[in-house]
Amino acid sequence: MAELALILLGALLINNFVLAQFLGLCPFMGVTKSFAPALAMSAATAFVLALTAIACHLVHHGLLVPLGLEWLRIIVFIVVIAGVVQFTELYLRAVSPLAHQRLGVYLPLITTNCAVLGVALLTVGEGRSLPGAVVFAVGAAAGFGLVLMMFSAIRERLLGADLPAALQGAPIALITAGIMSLGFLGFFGLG
Amino acid sequence: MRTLLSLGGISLVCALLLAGVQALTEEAIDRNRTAHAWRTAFEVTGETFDTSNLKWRDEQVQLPNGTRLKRFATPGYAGDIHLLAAFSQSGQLLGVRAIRHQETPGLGDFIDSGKSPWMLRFSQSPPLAVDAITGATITSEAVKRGVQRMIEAEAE
Amino acid sequence: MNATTKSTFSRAAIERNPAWAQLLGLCPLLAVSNSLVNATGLALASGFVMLGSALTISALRAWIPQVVRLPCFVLVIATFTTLSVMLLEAYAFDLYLRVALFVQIIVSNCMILGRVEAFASRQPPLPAALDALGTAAGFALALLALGGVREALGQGSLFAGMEHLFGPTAAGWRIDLGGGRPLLIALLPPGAFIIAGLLLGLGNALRNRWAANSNSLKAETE
Amino acid sequence: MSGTGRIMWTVCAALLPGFAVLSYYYGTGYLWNLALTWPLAGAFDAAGAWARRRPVNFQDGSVAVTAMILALSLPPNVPWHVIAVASGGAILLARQLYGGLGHNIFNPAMVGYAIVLVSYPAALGAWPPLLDGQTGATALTEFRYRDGLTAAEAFRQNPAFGQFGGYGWEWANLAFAAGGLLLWRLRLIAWRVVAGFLVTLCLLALMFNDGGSSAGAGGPLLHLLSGGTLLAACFVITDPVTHPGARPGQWLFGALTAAVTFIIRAWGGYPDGIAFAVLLGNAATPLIDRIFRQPQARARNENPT
Repeated sequence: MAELALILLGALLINNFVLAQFLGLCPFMGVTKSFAPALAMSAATAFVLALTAIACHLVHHGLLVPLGLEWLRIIVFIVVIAGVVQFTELYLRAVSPLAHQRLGVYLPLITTNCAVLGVALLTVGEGRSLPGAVVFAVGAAAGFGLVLMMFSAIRERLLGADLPAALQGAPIALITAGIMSLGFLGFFGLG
Repeated sequence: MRTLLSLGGISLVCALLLAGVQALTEEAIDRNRTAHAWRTAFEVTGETFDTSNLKWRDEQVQLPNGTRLKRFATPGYAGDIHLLAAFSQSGQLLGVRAIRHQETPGLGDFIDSGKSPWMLRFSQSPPLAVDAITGATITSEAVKRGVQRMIEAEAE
Repeated sequence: MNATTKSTFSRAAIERNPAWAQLLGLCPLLAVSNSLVNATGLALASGFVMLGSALTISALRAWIPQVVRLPCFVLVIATFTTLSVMLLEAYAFDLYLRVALFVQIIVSNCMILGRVEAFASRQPPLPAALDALGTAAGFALALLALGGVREALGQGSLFAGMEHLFGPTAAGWRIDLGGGRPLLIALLPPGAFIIAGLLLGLGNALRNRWAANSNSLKAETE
Repeated sequence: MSGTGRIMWTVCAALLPGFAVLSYYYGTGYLWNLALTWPLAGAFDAAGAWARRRPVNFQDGSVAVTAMILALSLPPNVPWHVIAVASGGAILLARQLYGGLGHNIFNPAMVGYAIVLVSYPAALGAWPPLLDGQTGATALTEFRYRDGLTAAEAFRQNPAFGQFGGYGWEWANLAFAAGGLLLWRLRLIAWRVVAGFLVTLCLLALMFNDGGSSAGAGGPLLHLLSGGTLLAACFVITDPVTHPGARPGQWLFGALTAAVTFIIRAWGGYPDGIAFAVLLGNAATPLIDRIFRQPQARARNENPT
């Protein structure tokens, strides 16, 4: 139990996916100009992340390892991710058209979100158990969502600031992300 | 039908390419991975040796030439510092290296033998006589105490 | 080199620079730019994947059906990514250990998928290769700029550890800048974000000034 | 003098008791820090304002507050290049790049301090010994690594701990608290932020206090009276631009900052986590404001209370 808690905290805070591991930066920079899309993206990514972590774990230990085909993992995982995204889209459309309308645009983007592939590769690389993999994915998703929402709220506030012209947009966003990342550095060595 | 055929064809091209390179590089990759897993051990004993029949038991392993490797964890400033030590057949300490640790970045770097010669001093003088690093007393003391405990355990 | 090939290359490398102008491939850019050797390694691996995928897809473009084109592209990119992982692990293992995760995620670098979809799948192999090389060069330029600044600030050196990539002769390439008070933060994640933001801002400022100058020049001549 | 100016110079005055106590124990070390941070911060601010083509404004006193907090956070007699980097990070990066006073997202002094804390860990850990025969480390560091002693044994054996939170530091923290009380009486700081911070820190220390065993994280008094606790509580997290405006948001902000501080102190790799905790609290502030429906206009308010 304590081990699982540590995995969760590790993925959420210490090795935060966006700010310490540099994964998922495209959506982090791309959809955080205002709050609503950031929230939608967080929700969609969290859902897909958890599903792909389980699916990739099962495929890797059930199929690739017995066949001695670990070197094919990149191709297989990217196919699994594309499949999960497709499945999520169909499922959402059938169950909740409203949610599909809100999240629909963001779903295809998740296929090229390296955080999703990163979680799958890291889970397998560190040889986690299935519960460990699930907890790790949940922590990563929560950390991703938390940071995305904090960041989009900051960017909304920055709109009113008297910024130097050359820094508007992406440059000040990157600098802000850097100072947030400096705060997360305080968790270094925890555990 | 045509869609399926071309998709199959492209998959086949990719699979052939991959299988070919995989066959070419497999041996080199295997060699690199083994060498990496034993890198610290090779470094601390100063020689490379055949690792295929070696098994760790109770955090110890005996090499063919009689040298014994020991792993030991000592509480540092932030979490455990994992050490690897080599003892000669007569129980003499040959050397110590840090395998992994989470000490403060910048401050705890000196226990990586690649970044500082500090760890090399343990093969020359008794551990408690090694000077602590200014500003990182805690980490240095932790390593010194860890090495001392390993030597004491070895003497018993 | 005639004018069109030159402009295909330079447009891909500079005007549409994937990292600076379009903010694509930021994850590997920030993660692997803490030293010039890591930056070079990733630039070469990305270039290999970019060029290989563009050539393959351009050569096969007549046989790739429109409906399944994206899965086909991803399949080809993933193949070349796996190839680069294998080659690095076999022949540059030290470097592989440091950049492993980010070589593997080249596959989800939207820069490559984007160029392949927009250019290589519609053009014959030669222009496709030029465009791929230009994109890769632009990405490499960004990686090396960031890698150079971070290594100089954080380590006080340039080209340190090149022997992990180019063999023992490269050990002598290291340049020591002296100073003796390296700013460790430049090597850590916050430094990557902050320095990238400052460089991007600097680029914007220079471009703004240049645009203003050429405008006033135009106004004067008119 | 403008409203902001009066407030900021009052804050500077309220910092003086703490400054005096620390100087009593450490000699001129803090004076040296201040003699460098103040002109450097002023010069950086003027340079930044000039580059942005905005008026240079020294009377508003906000640069002075940042310089004083920075001087008091750094160890006494710290090398000049550390001070230069810290002042540059604080004023140029956290203040001028964001558009100057009132627009900063993060507390400038803490940005500068955190940058040098991760960049020069050795210089930032080098505190001059307060008593003969003691090593130069703060009470929090000593306590964190007391090598198997229970809390009571550690306090008995090592006079550097003083009575509760570190010889000398107890009085310095109380002096900062006195300054904070003054600011509260003058209604210059949001007391809910301070209360949320201190109450949460105490509660966490109580919850995880295992009666002072050799592995415990230390009791409430140690956490309140050592390190930068009260300096941060009364003068840093109360920076009105970087904490939430609504009342429940202020409690939440204080509690969040205290929780991160305690986590880093008890289990982390840095002796005192306050600077990192403040940055994370600042980063969460716009989100907290959003949740509690605080109007966006607050950041542009001339009067920061």
